[in-house]
Amino acid sequence: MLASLVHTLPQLVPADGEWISFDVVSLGQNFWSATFDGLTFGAIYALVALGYTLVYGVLNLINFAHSEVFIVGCYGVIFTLTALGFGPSAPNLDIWSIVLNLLLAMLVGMAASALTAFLLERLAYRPLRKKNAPRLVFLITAIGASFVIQYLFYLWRTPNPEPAVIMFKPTPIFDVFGTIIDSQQLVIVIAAVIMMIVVDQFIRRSRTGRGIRAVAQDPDTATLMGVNKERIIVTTFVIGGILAGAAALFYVMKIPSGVQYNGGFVLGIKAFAAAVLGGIGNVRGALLGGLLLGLIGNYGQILLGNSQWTDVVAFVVLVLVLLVRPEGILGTSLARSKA
Amino acid sequence: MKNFFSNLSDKWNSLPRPQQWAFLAIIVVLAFLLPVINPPFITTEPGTNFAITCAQMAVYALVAVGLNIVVGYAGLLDLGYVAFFAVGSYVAAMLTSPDSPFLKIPFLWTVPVAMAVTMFFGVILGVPTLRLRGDYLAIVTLGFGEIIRVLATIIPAMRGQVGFQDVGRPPGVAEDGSPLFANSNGLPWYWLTLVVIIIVLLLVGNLERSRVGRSWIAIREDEDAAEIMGVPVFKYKVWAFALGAAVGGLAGALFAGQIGFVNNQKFDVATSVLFLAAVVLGGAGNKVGAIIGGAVVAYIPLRFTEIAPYKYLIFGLALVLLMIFRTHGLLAARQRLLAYGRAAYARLRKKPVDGPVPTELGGTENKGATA
Amino acid sequence: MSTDSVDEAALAEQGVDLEVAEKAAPDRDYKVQVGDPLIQVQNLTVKFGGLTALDNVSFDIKRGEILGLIGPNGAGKTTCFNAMTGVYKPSSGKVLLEGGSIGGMRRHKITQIGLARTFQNIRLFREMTALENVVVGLDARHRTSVLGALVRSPRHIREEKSSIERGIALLEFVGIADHGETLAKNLPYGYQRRLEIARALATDPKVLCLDEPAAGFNPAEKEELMALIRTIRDDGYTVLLIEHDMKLVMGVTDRIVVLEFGKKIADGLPHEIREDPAVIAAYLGVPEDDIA
Amino acid sequence: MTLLELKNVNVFYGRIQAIRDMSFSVEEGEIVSLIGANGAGKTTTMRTISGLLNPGSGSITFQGEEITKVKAHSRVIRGISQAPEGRGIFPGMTVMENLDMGAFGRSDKSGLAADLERVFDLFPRLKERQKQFGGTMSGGEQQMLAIGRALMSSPKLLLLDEPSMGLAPQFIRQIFNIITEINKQGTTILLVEQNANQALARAHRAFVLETGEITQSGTGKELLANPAIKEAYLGVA
Amino acid sequence: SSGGSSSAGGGSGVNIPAITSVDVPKDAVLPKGDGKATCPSTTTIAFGGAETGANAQLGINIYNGVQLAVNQHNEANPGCQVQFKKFDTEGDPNKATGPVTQMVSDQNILGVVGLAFSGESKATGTIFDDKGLVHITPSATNPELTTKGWKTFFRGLGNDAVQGPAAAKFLTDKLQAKKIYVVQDDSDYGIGLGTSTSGALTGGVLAGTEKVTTGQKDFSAVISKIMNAKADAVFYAGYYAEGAPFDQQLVSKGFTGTFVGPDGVKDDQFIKAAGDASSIAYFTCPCIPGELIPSFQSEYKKLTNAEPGTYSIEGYDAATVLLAGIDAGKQNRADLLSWVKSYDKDGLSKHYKWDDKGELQAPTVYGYKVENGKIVPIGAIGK
Ligand SMILES: Nc1ncnc2c1ncn2[C@@H]1O[C@H](COP(=O)(O)OP(=O)(O)OP(=O)(O)O)[C@@H](O)[C@H]1O
Ligand SMILES: Nc1ncnc2c1ncn2[C@@H]1O[C@H](COP(=O)(O)OP(=O)(O)OP(=O)(O)O)[C@@H](O)[C@H]1O
Ligand SMILES: [Mg+2]
Ligand SMILES: [Mg+2]
Repeated sequence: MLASLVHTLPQLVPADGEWISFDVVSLGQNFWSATFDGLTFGAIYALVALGYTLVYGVLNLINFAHSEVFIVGCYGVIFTLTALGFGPSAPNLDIWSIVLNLLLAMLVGMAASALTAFLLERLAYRPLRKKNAPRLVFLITAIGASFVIQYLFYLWRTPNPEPAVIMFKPTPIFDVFGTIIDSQQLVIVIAAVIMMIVVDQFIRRSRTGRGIRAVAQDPDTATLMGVNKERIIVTTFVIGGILAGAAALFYVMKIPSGVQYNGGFVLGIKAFAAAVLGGIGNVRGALLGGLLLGLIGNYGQILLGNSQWTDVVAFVVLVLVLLVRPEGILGTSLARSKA
Repeated sequence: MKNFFSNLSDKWNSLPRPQQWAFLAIIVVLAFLLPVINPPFITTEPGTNFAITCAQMAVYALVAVGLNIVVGYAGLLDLGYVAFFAVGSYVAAMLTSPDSPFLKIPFLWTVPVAMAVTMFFGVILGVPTLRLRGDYLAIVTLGFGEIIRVLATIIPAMRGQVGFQDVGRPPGVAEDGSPLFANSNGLPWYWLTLVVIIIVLLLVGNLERSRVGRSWIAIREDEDAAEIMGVPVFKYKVWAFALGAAVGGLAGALFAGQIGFVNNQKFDVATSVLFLAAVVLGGAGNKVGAIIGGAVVAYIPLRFTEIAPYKYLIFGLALVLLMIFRTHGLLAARQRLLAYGRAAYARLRKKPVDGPVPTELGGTENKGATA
Repeated sequence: MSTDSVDEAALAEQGVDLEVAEKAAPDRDYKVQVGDPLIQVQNLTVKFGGLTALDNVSFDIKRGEILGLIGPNGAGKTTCFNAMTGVYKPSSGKVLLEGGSIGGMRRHKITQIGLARTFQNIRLFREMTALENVVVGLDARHRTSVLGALVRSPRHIREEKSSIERGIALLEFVGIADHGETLAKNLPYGYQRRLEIARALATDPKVLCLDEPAAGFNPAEKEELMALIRTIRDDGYTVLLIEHDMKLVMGVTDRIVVLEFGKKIADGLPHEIREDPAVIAAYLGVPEDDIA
Repeated sequence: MTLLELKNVNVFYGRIQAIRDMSFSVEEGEIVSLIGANGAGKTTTMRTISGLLNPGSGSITFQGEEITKVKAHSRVIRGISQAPEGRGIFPGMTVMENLDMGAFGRSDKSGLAADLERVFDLFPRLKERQKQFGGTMSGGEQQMLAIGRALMSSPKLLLLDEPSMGLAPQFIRQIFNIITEINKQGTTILLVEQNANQALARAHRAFVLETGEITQSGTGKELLANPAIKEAYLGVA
Repeated sequence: SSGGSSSAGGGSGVNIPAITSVDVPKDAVLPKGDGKATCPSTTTIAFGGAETGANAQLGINIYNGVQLAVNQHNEANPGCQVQFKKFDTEGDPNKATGPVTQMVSDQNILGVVGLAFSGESKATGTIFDDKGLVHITPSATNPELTTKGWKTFFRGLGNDAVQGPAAAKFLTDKLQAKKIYVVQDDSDYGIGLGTSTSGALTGGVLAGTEKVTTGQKDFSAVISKIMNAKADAVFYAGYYAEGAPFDQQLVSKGFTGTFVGPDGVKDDQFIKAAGDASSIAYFTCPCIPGELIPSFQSEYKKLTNAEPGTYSIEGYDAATVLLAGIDAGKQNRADLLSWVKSYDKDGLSKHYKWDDKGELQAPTVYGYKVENGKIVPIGAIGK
C-alpha cells in the first residue's frame, strides 16, 4: 500500500515541468514594465492599507469591511465620471479640464467612502463598543456589514461590472530602459505618496494625531486626559475612508471596468496583507508594505508564468518576512510611533 | 432574548447532573429527528432539500467545534482554517475518486487518514508561525489558506476547478438497492455527522476540563503570565492547531463524501471567514455555541434561496444584528475548566471558610490527626 | 508522603498549619534547614540600550529564608526578578538554582524547576475563576498528556482530583476560599493580589518571588499579609520579597539586599540595614517614625 | 463653596452593586480623603466622578452644574482631572509625550512651561528620562509620571487614586508634601489612599467606605483618633 | 505600442460583414404546440443554475428563455398549465447538491433545463441519473460531461471539443491571425476550451499561452508578455467578468490586434464593461443568434425588457423539447426521458437530435463581432 502511494506521488508534479519553471528570460524582458505597474498597484494597496492600519491602531480591530468602504468609493467615482459625460472612450479634453474632472471625482469618491466608513462606525461598531464586546465580535460584525454593503450594490447594480469609464489616454512621459512610464502611473504613485506623507505628519504632529495615538494605547486614560474618544474613533474611520476614496479613483483609472459589487474583497485582503507586511498600526509601514507587495506580486507572476502565483508569492514573502521580523518590516505600531 | 439565554445557562448550571443528562438526551433525540420532522417554517424546502441542509449544517457545526479549539480556547485568530477543511476534502477525494491516480481505499478509512494528514499540516503550519502574536498570526493563516487553495488550482494532480467526481461513500444499500449514503440522501449523512459531532464533543469536553483546556484559556488570557506559571505555551498552541486541524480535516472528509465532488471553489477566504463567524456567533470558547453557530451560518443562506438575491443581504444583516444584540454570542456561558469543578464549587459555596474539609470527592483520605 | 516522619508537635509550635500545608504541597519537606544557598545570583548585568538597569549584582538566597530586595524606584529590583525568571536575558552573569544554571532555560521550565513569581502589575487569567487560576499553577507539576486528558486516563483523574483538593487548600491558605468561584477579573484588588500568591504557590516552587505584594493594601491588610508570608516561609518555602513598605520589610524578612542605580549597596540583617548610612541616604531617607 | 457634590449615587457592575446610595460633597480648597478596605468601592467612586462609569441612579454636580450625564472628556475640560489607579501610562509614548497628554484638554496654555518646570522639579527622574518610553519605566517611575501628568492639566479638582502605591519611602513623604502644596496653591483634592495615616493626617475631611457605603465621616484628625478606625485601617502598631 | 502595429491587426485588417438574418427552420417546434394539450395542474418543469453569484447573468438569460417558453405554452394550452420552478445553485458545485436533490425529490417535476455550468453539472449528474429525471443543459460545454454514462443528461449545444477547433480555424482562416496568444482562466470551462483551442493552433501560429484567475482584475503582467511576443490576436478562454477588463487593459496598453472570446465572453456585459476596447473583439459561440429571430426577440423583450442574451434561445428551445413531450402525453419521468432520447425535430435555433451519450448530433458554432457597441453575428464558422 505504501509502495503504491509513493509510486503515485510523482503525479503531483506534472510531466511537462510546469510545476515550477522560472521564466527568467521573460522577467528580464518585462522587468521595468512589471516594476512600474507593480509600483502603481502598490500605491493603491498602500492607500487602502492605511485605512486598515489606522483603525487597527486605534481599536485593535481588523476592519474587514474596509474593502467595502473602498468599493463604495469606486462607485462614487464611476457615477460622478459617468454623470460628467465620461464613457468608454477617452474624451478629448485639455489637461486642465481633465484634472478638474478627476479632482471632482476624487472628492466624491472620498466623500462616499468616508460616509460609508462613518456609517459603519456609527451603526455597526459603536453599539458594540458600548457593550464592551470582545474583539472577535467586531471582526464578525465587520464581515456581516461587508456582506450587507456588497449585496446592497448587488441588488442595485446587478452582479455585473460597471461599464468602463476612461478618463484619459495615458501619455508616455519617460522612457526607462525601453519601457515607457506613462502619465497615469506617474500621477498615481506621486499622488499616493504625497497623501501618505500628509497623513503621517498629521498623526505625528497634530493634536488630533496625538489623541489618536493616546486612544490607541489606553482609551480610558486618554479620556481622562480630555480626549474625546468617540470623536477620535470616528475621525480615524473617516480618514481611512478618505484615503480609500482616493485609492478608488486611482483604481478606476487603472482598471476602468473593475468595479463590481464584490470587487473590493481581493484588493482588501492584499491591502491588509500590505499593512501587516509593513507592520500593522504603522503609517509608513503601510506605504512600504503596499509598494513591496505590488512589486513582489508582479515579479512573481511573470517569473512563474501564471497569475495564480501572484498571491502565493506575495503570501510566502509575507510569511518569510514575519518569521524574521515578527512585527512587520517597520515593527512599531501607530501607538508607539515617535513624534 | 438576552435574558432568555443568560437565564437558560444559569438554570442549566443549577440543574443536578441526572436532570442535565435527561435534558441532553431529549435534545439529542430531537436533533436526530430534525430532518424527519421537517418542521414547516424551519424547513429550507422547496428551495433546497432539508435533509441535505441538515447534513451541511452538521458539517459546519463540526467545523465550528474544531475551529473553536483554536480561536475560542487558545485565542489564536485563524483566518485560514478552511485550508484544513480543504485538505481533509482532498484526502478523501484523492483516495476514493476514480479521477485520482492514487491508490483507492474505502471511504471510511479516509477519515482517519484525513485527520492524520491535516494534523500534520497543522503542525507544519503551526511550528514556524505560532510564535507570532495576535493578528500577525491571522494574516499568516489567511495566507496559508490561500496558498492551499491556489496549490489545488495549479498542481495538475489536484485538478483545479475540474475536480474529483464520485468521491467514495460509506458502505450500505437502501431497500431499493441504491447506496444508502447517496449524495442526494442527506439523512444518513446527517446522522453520521451528528454521531461524529457527539463523539468529538465528548472528547473536546474532556480536554476542556483538563490541564490542556486550562492551558489554552490561560494562553488566551495572558500568554506571558501563562508561560511564567509553567504552561508550555508553544507546545499547547501547536496542540490546539493540530487538534483543530484534525477536526477540520474530519469535517472536510465528511463534506467531500456527502457532496461527492471536490474542486477548488469552496475553499476561499470567504468560507474561512464564515467558519470564524460561526464560532463567534455561537459564543467563542463555547463548544455547544459553536455547534449552533455553525448550523446557523450554514442554514441562513439555504433558508432564503427562494428570494435568492436577498439571501446574503439577510445573512449579513443577521450577523450584524446578532452580534449587536447578542454581543457575547448566542451561548455566552463560559467554559468549565475543572473535571470535578461542580463538586468543588458546591463545596466552596456550602462551606464556612474555616470549617473542616469534607471529603466528598474521595480524593484524599481523612487523616484525622491535626495539631 | 506520610505525616509520621514529621514531628508534628514541633511544627505546630512553629505555627505550621499542617493540614493546609500538606494539602497545598504534599511532597514538601517541612523540616527545612535555613542555610545552604538555594539561589545564587552571580554578577548579573542587564542593559537596556545605554541604560544599565542592573550592574554586576551578586547575592545568594538561602534555603528557607525570606530575603528582602529593596531600593529606590528604578533601582533595578523588578529587572532583577525578570532576569531571574527568564523574562529578560541578562547581558552577562548568571543565576544558579541549587547549583545549576537557569540561563537560557525556557520560562515555563524555570517555573517547573522551582522558581515562581507574582507580578508587580497584577496579571491573572481574568476570565477564569479563582480556583481555576490556582489549578493552572498546579498543572505545572502535573504530567497528564493531551492523549491522557482526551481519554480521561487514570492519571488525569487522579491529578484532577488532587488539583481540586490542593486548589481549595491554597485558596483557604491565602484566605479567599469563599471567592473560589468568582472570576478573577471581578475580585477586588486585594483579593487579586492574594490570588496571585496562591497561584504562584501552586506551582510548588522552591523559591517564591513576590513583587510588591502589599501595594494597595492598608496597614491592617499589610499585617495580615505579613502573617501570610511568614506562614509561607514556615511551610518550607523560600521567599524573595520586593517591597517598599519598610514596616513590612523589616517585620518579615530574615535578610535584606539593597539596590541603588542597579548596584548592590548593602546586604545584611534587617537591623543592620536599618542603620546602614548608605541605605538611609539612598533609600530610607527619613527618620523611622515618619513612615508608620 | 461646594465644588463637587454626589447625591444618592448608585453604581453597578452588571448585577453587582459597587456603590450604594452614596452622598457627599467636596468644598473648594479642601483635601478630602476616602479610605476603606480592598474592594470597598473607592476606585469605583473615583471613576464615577471622572465619568468613566455611569451611575445607575443619583446625581453628581460640579461647580453647581449637574454633570451626571456629561462625558468624561468634557469633565476634564471643566476641570476634573484624575491620576488613575494602575497609573494609566501610555506605554508607547515617551515621558515627555505622556506629560504633554496631561495638558491635552487644557484651554489656557499660558502656565504650561511653568507647570512642566514644577513637575520636573518634583521628579528629577522624569527630566532625566524625557525620551524613555512610558512602558519601560519602573513601577515607581510610572507613578511619578502619572502624578506629574495629572498636574499638567492644572485642574480645579484633582482625583488621586492611591498616589503613593509603589513609591519608595522617601518619595511617599514627598508625595504627600506635594499634595499639600498643590492644595495650598488652590487645587481641590479628592484622595484615595491605603496609607491611611498620611491620608488622614493631611486631609481636611475624610470618609470611610465599607462595601460601597460611607460608614463614617469627620475631619481627618477625628478619624485618626478613632480607635475603631485605628484597628481596621491603621494596623495595630 | 510596438505590439500590434508591426503586423496587420485582425480587427482592422479583415472585415467580416455582419449577417442580418438566420434561417429559421420552417417547421421548428414551438412551445405553444397545437393548443389542445391536457395535463394535470401539478405538472412542473424546472430550471437549475445560478440566479446569484458573479456569473448569474448566464443563468438569468436562460431562465428568462425558459419562462418565455412556459408562458407561451400555457397561454396557448388552457388545458395544460405547466408550472415552472427555479432552483438557485449559485453555479457552485458544492451548493448544487441540495437544490438538485430537492428537484429530483419533487415528483411533480418531470424535466429540467440545466444545470448551467459544467462544474455543477458534474457534481450532480449522478443524482439526476439515479432518479431518472431528464435534464437538458443549455450551456454547460465541458466535453467530459457526456462520458459519465448518465442516461438523463442531454446537451443542447456543441461542446468545447467542437468550439475550440472551430475557434482556431476562425482565427487562422477568417481573421488571418499569424501570432496568436491563448489565455485561459482557471475554470473547468476555460481550461478545457483553452487546451482544445491551443491544441488546434498548429503550424507555429501559437505565440504563447498564459493562465489567469477567476476574479482577477489586473492583467498587466500577462499583457506585457503579449506585447513582448508581438501577438496579433488573443484568444481568451473564460468568462466576460475577467474577459472585459482584460480586453480593456490590453487595448489601453496599445494592443491593436484582435481579441477573440468564446460563448462565456459573448455577452452585452462584455461590451459595457470593456467600453471602446470591445471594438476589437470577436466571439465564437455554439449558440445561435436568437436576436435575429424576430418573433423570439420581440417576445423575449416584452417579457424581460431586455434583449435576449447568450443561451436565452437555448433555454427556450430546451424547454420547448420538454413541453412538447408533456403535450404529447409523456407525463411521467420515464416517458419524458425516452421522449427526449428519441427526439428528432427542429428547434428555433437548430436541429435537436441526440446521440446515445446525450451530445447533439449536428451542433453549429457561430461567429460574432462587435459593431457599434452591439454584438452582431457574422455567420456560422464551424460545422
Ligand atoms: N525595557 C526597558 N527599557 C529601558 N529602560 C528600562 C526597561 N525596563 C526597565 N528600565 C529602566 O531600568 C530601571 C530599573 O527598572 P526596574 O523596573 O527594575 O525598577 P524597580 O527597582 O523595580 O523600581 P520600582 O520600585 O519603581 O518598581 C528603571 O530606571 C527603568 O526605567
Ligand atoms: N469590572 C468589574 N466588574 C465587576 N465587579 C467589579 C469590577 N470592578 C470592580 N468590581 C467590584 O466592585 C467592588 C469595588 O471595587 P473597587 O475597585 O472600587 O474597590 P477599591 O475600594 O478601589 O479597592 P482597592 O483598594 O482594592 O483598590 C469590588 O467588590 C470589586 O470586586
Ligand atoms: Mg518594580
Ligand atoms: Mg482601588
